[in-house]
Amino acid sequence: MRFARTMAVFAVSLAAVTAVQAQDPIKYGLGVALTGPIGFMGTQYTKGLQAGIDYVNSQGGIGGRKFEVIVRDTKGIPADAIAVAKRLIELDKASVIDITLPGSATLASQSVSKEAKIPMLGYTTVPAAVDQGNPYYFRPYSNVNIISATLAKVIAELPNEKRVALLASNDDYGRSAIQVMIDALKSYPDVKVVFSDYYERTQTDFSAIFLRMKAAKADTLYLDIRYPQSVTALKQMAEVGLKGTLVNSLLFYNNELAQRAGALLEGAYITALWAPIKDDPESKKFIEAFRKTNNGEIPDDSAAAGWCSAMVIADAFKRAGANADGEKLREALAATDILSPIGRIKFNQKGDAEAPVLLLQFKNGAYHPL
Amino acid sequence: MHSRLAVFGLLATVCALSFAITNPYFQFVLTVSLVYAFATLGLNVIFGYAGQPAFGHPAFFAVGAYASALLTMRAGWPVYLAIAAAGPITAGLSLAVAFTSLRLRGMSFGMVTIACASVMYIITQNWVEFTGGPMGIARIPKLPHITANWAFLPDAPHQIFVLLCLLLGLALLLVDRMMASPYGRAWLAVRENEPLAASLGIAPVQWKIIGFVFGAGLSGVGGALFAHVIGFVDPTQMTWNAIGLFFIMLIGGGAGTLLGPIVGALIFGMLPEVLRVAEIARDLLLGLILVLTLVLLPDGITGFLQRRLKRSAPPKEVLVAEVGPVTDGGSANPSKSKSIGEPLLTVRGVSQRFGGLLALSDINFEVRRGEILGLVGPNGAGKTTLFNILTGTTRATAGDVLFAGTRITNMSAPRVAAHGMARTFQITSVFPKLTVAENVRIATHLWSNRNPASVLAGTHGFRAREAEIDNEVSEILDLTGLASLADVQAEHLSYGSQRLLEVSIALGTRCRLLLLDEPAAGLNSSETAQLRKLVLALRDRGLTIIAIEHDMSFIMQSCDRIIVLDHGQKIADGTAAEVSSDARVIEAYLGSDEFVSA
Amino acid sequence: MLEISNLVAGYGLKNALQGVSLSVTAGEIVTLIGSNGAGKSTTLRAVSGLIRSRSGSIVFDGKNIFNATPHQIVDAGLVHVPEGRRLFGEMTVRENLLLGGYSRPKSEAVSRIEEIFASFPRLRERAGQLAGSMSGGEQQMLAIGRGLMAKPSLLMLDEPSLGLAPKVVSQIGEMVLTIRKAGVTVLLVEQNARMALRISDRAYVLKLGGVVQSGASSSLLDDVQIQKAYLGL
Amino acid sequence: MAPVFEIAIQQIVNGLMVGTIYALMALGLMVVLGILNVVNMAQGELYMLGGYFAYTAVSILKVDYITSVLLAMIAAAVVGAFVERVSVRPLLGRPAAVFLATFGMSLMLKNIALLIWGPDPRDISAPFNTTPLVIGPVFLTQQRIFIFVAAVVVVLAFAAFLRWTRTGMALRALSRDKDAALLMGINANRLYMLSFGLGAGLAGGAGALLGAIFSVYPTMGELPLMKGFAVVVLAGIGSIAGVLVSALILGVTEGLAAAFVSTSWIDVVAFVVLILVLLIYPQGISRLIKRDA
Repeated sequence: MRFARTMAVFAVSLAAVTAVQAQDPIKYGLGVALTGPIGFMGTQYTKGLQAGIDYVNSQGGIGGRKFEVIVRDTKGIPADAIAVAKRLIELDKASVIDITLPGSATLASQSVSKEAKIPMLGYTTVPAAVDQGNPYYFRPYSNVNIISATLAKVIAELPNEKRVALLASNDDYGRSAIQVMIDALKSYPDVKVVFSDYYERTQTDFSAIFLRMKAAKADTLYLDIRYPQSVTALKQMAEVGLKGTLVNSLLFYNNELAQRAGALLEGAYITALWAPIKDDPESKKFIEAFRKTNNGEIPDDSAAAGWCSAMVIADAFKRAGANADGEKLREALAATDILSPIGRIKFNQKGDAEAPVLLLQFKNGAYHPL
Repeated sequence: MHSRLAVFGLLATVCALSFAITNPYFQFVLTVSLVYAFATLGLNVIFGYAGQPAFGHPAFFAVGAYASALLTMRAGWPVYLAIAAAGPITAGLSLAVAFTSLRLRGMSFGMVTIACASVMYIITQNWVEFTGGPMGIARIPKLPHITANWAFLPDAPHQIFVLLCLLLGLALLLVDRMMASPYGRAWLAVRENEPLAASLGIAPVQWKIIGFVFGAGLSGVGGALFAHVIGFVDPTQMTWNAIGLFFIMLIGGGAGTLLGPIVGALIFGMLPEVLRVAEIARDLLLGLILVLTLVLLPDGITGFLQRRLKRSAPPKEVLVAEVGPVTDGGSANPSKSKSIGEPLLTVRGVSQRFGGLLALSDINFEVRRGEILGLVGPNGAGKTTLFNILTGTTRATAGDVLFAGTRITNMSAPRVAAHGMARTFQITSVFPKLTVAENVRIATHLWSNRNPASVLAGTHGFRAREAEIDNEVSEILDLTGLASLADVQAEHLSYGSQRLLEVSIALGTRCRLLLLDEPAAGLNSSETAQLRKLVLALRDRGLTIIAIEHDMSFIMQSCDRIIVLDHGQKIADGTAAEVSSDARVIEAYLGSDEFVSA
Repeated sequence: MLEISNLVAGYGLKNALQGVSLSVTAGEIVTLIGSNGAGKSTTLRAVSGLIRSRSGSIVFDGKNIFNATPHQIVDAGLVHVPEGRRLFGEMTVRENLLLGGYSRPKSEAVSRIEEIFASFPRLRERAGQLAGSMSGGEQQMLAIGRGLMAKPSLLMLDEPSLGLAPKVVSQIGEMVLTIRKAGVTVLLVEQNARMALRISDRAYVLKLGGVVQSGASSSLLDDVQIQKAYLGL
Repeated sequence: MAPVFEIAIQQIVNGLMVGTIYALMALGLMVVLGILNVVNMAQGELYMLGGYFAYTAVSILKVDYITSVLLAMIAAAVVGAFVERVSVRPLLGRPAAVFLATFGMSLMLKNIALLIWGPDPRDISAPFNTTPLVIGPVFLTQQRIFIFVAAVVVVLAFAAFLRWTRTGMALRALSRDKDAALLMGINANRLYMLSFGLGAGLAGGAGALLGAIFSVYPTMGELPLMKGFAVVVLAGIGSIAGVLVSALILGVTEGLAAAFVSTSWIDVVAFVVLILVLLIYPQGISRLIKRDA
């Protein structure tokens, strides 16, 4: 089952490589972590992007030209991502590249896009991604600053004693999430950060961390733990008797998590880039298109990011013309102003859309928007 | 010499090739492969030449990358200065790793180097303030142009390419020079045969550390170049994904050769990019290619090509030394030595206990300068154990050994060798993969010029000493009759010639006392006669010799004096005639008469 | 029973054996004598498959066992008790014996241990003791007993008297005769030539990897040639 | 009781449990190292496959959890024997080459797992009550107790196998003195394969046990492999008790480090302990490790 699906992705990418240039499509070069520890996120993003490109092509493409996605696996290794970016630009002749996941890969490959003057996307919420002095990089998603500011405000308004414990993954994303969170909380004098630490992606035992949080008398818990590690963590939290208001970023929005650890999640505040409970027309369009190409599967936030990337690029080409060069495309991208499932996308000076995040609360076994 | 030409030919070709390649992606892949070559070159020193399974060693590539990135970005150093500094910095860090890990040997050593690589990975991952943590370091300055207007190298990629080729050529010259010096010879010696190396004064651990650190320095420079070529460094460069690739490159190319690491880096460095056609099944193919290479090309691509090019390579026939000029040299006079002098070696009350077994019990004797002493006794009498104690291979349980006035009791083997004692081994012990001449050249280690500055600069003094070594090697080979086999690999020699080679190796140390452990065992009668002549000739040149031997005719005809050991005790000490008529000796050899048939 | 002809074998590129030919008939005790490095042990190691031979032939009980694997040779009923005994010192006497019967079904091996204990009562006393903690003579007894566990039709003993006191050496000699009485043919390699020649029927003298002399042991016993081979007198 | 002590006690208990899993990994590595004198770099992937096999057995074959662990051990053992046949036997006598060949196998197995099961983490659903038992300051769940007991049972069973069965004796004999073992009529190739299979079975069992608490994904074996190495080098070859003790020491040290230093540094603890021990007792460790390449 799974194998068939993977082979399908494999076949699609192979087909992409060998595709005849009959219709001379516009090439969208995607370098993404399909294998390695975060391969599953990269796979979701790729599916979302492909669904978006398929949708655009089904609407007739741009000026008669269709889009083609060239997918290359980076294993999530930055050095690999640099080689992929070079290859996508110089060999595959992509008009736009997208180096997605992890953030360090997006960071590393920006010099390639800058040198070749080829516009670039790349799904990451790490703040530094837009600070690389690369005018060709655009981020049509939200970022950690916005997420943290949202959560900091939630924390400040809680009736708790506001003794906050922070925990995030020991990688590019988690490191910046905690840093930014601490900064954001500084503007609320009655909030005290009593504990902060990082866990390993490979970590299996959280009980020491929770014991220390308990010893620090934390009552507000910011836990950035991804599913399914999050299920383990929530169970262990209950095991050691740690109680407190859960305040979380993107990672606790997950239907399977809700099913398996519902009771433990009760009352939690959660931010999400996007969630399928959104019922705006753009989201509906996205869900429908995605389910059509993916056997009825419900998309997640990574898939939504992929879809948005496709929409932003299609829109830019629509305005700049199908034959636009890198510079023209960059100008068109800078002038982007579209509606998407994650909201209005309009880039600032740094090329950051600073899209808003969704704030949800888990109550009575379901996610509710706030 | 041949391979050196091939290497520089290859580099020149690669350099020229860069002009044929215009696509920046291919240029990039080729450039990165060239940079990898520095690391494979460094890995080759410790893994290929010194033969140590330093599995974690490639992590030093990333260390060099971090060092140079931090120096340029935090301290504002110029790029080229930072690259130059990355070498010594990496070498310094590797020294700490070498000290902790090289106390172990073999696979355990390999595992500890992996542990050290993991520690470095975790430190770079977590020491965010210093290393940037998992985010890595972005926007590292690229290699700057040397000059804006090189008429023949107009664009930047070519300039950098030519520059890298030049630097790699320089690194190759460096390695080549080391390999043609006592350093390289010591590494090969440690790889080929540690106990023999130790008996020639080459302290194995010390030389492994030197190789480890030197290799790490080279890898560090490679890593620094890498940082400035791709402009980014992060901790994933220290994980197994990266480390494994370096081993594939080195082994696939051919470890232990000058050409192999370069060929491997160029071919296998590009392989992952070529395999992109397999997309997410890439590791499947990479693993498969790795296993197939190991099974089908045991000495890598270069080894395979060499065998294809000259089919003659391993001689089928076992080569035998011709009877050399020994007959003419010296007075092959079987009579007693004329000039037996003062005691050179004094053994006092030496005992050796292995568990409950008393292998040697209170052995006392003296050996005088210019004497040939025979040491005989049945199997298990303790003869070789005594040799091991004299040469520092085994520690005695009790007793004292004085050599030329110095107390050498329980000194390490290399230090005993430095005092002028050399030995051969009961089980033939040579450096099997090296030629006869190389075998003997290694043995000159103790009196070679090992000053690193002289070696690197190739000073007059160094070259003069190397010439002296060459002379001495050919002299020794003339003496032992191996001159015609000087360029044959030792493992291809006949057994008898290998025995002679062992003696030649011992002579290379310029020793005063030579211990021969069953030199005639397995030799036919003409070889034995030749050996006897050689031993007598050596005695006449002033060498003192102790020989363990079972071949009684050899002992009776060569030795001035004979000591008989049995069950760890000295049971006789005297001339051949005295010993052979001793009743205890005959009993020890033929067995007791007590047995009554049932 | 065992027919070796023109056997060439050695280590690395050296040929320690340069065409050894010898034969052993069922019920005999045959001994190989010769100086160190003559190729006695190498012959046994080549026969038992521990080293690969280059050329020649080895036929045992009508089967070609040239370069067969050691376990095939043991299965065929040819067992080699190596020089230096090579016991598993950290295992008990019983465990050593059990391993000796590895080629036999377990139940058979267990009952065979009782037979060995019956012939070597000393081993029964030491059954639970670690092999490495026994005296040299007892160790040799165990090594032979371990070899007999596989119910060999031909037992090859390499230097059983090595490092043993004279009194024990004579016990070993008696043991070899007892083994023969039990119907096991013996090929004996010995440095203690007198003992070996006294108990054996025939002998081969090896030198430099080849047989230089052979004949009835009694005729070789007082031969000057033998003295020469050993002492070079 | 002061909270510091409560955390310490809880972490010591947790460390003991983690230690038993390390012991399983280390025993598998040790048996291969002791008998073939090679390092099996694919051991981590056999651990990973154990997890996937248990997952597949539970979710597709619908067997119960304990059966799935046994099935996973058997299946992993079969894969281990295959790894031996393909990437070890042709290279015997070249330990460094075997090391790299098994590394190649590890790349392939990871990739194959990815192609079959996909990149998403999988969960093995195990039938355990999630309410923890509270004994003084210590919290324990049924599942953790089960893992601890199961791992200890497997270690003891393995020790008993080596100690009491004839095949176990043959394995020990082969690691002590290869020639003498061959003369007993022991088929070395078969035992080499068996030792790889056994090592793989142990790793597979560990993967199936832990996979039920934590998720199963293609790269999950990398860290346990490293921990296994550390334990093997610490313990030296030949002593199961030594491995168990070293593994427990390592587990507890890591647990305490997690409580009092930082969780992001705990993986360094294993290696720092290893290096410190080597610095202080280089002779002791070298003496324990009998055979070298």
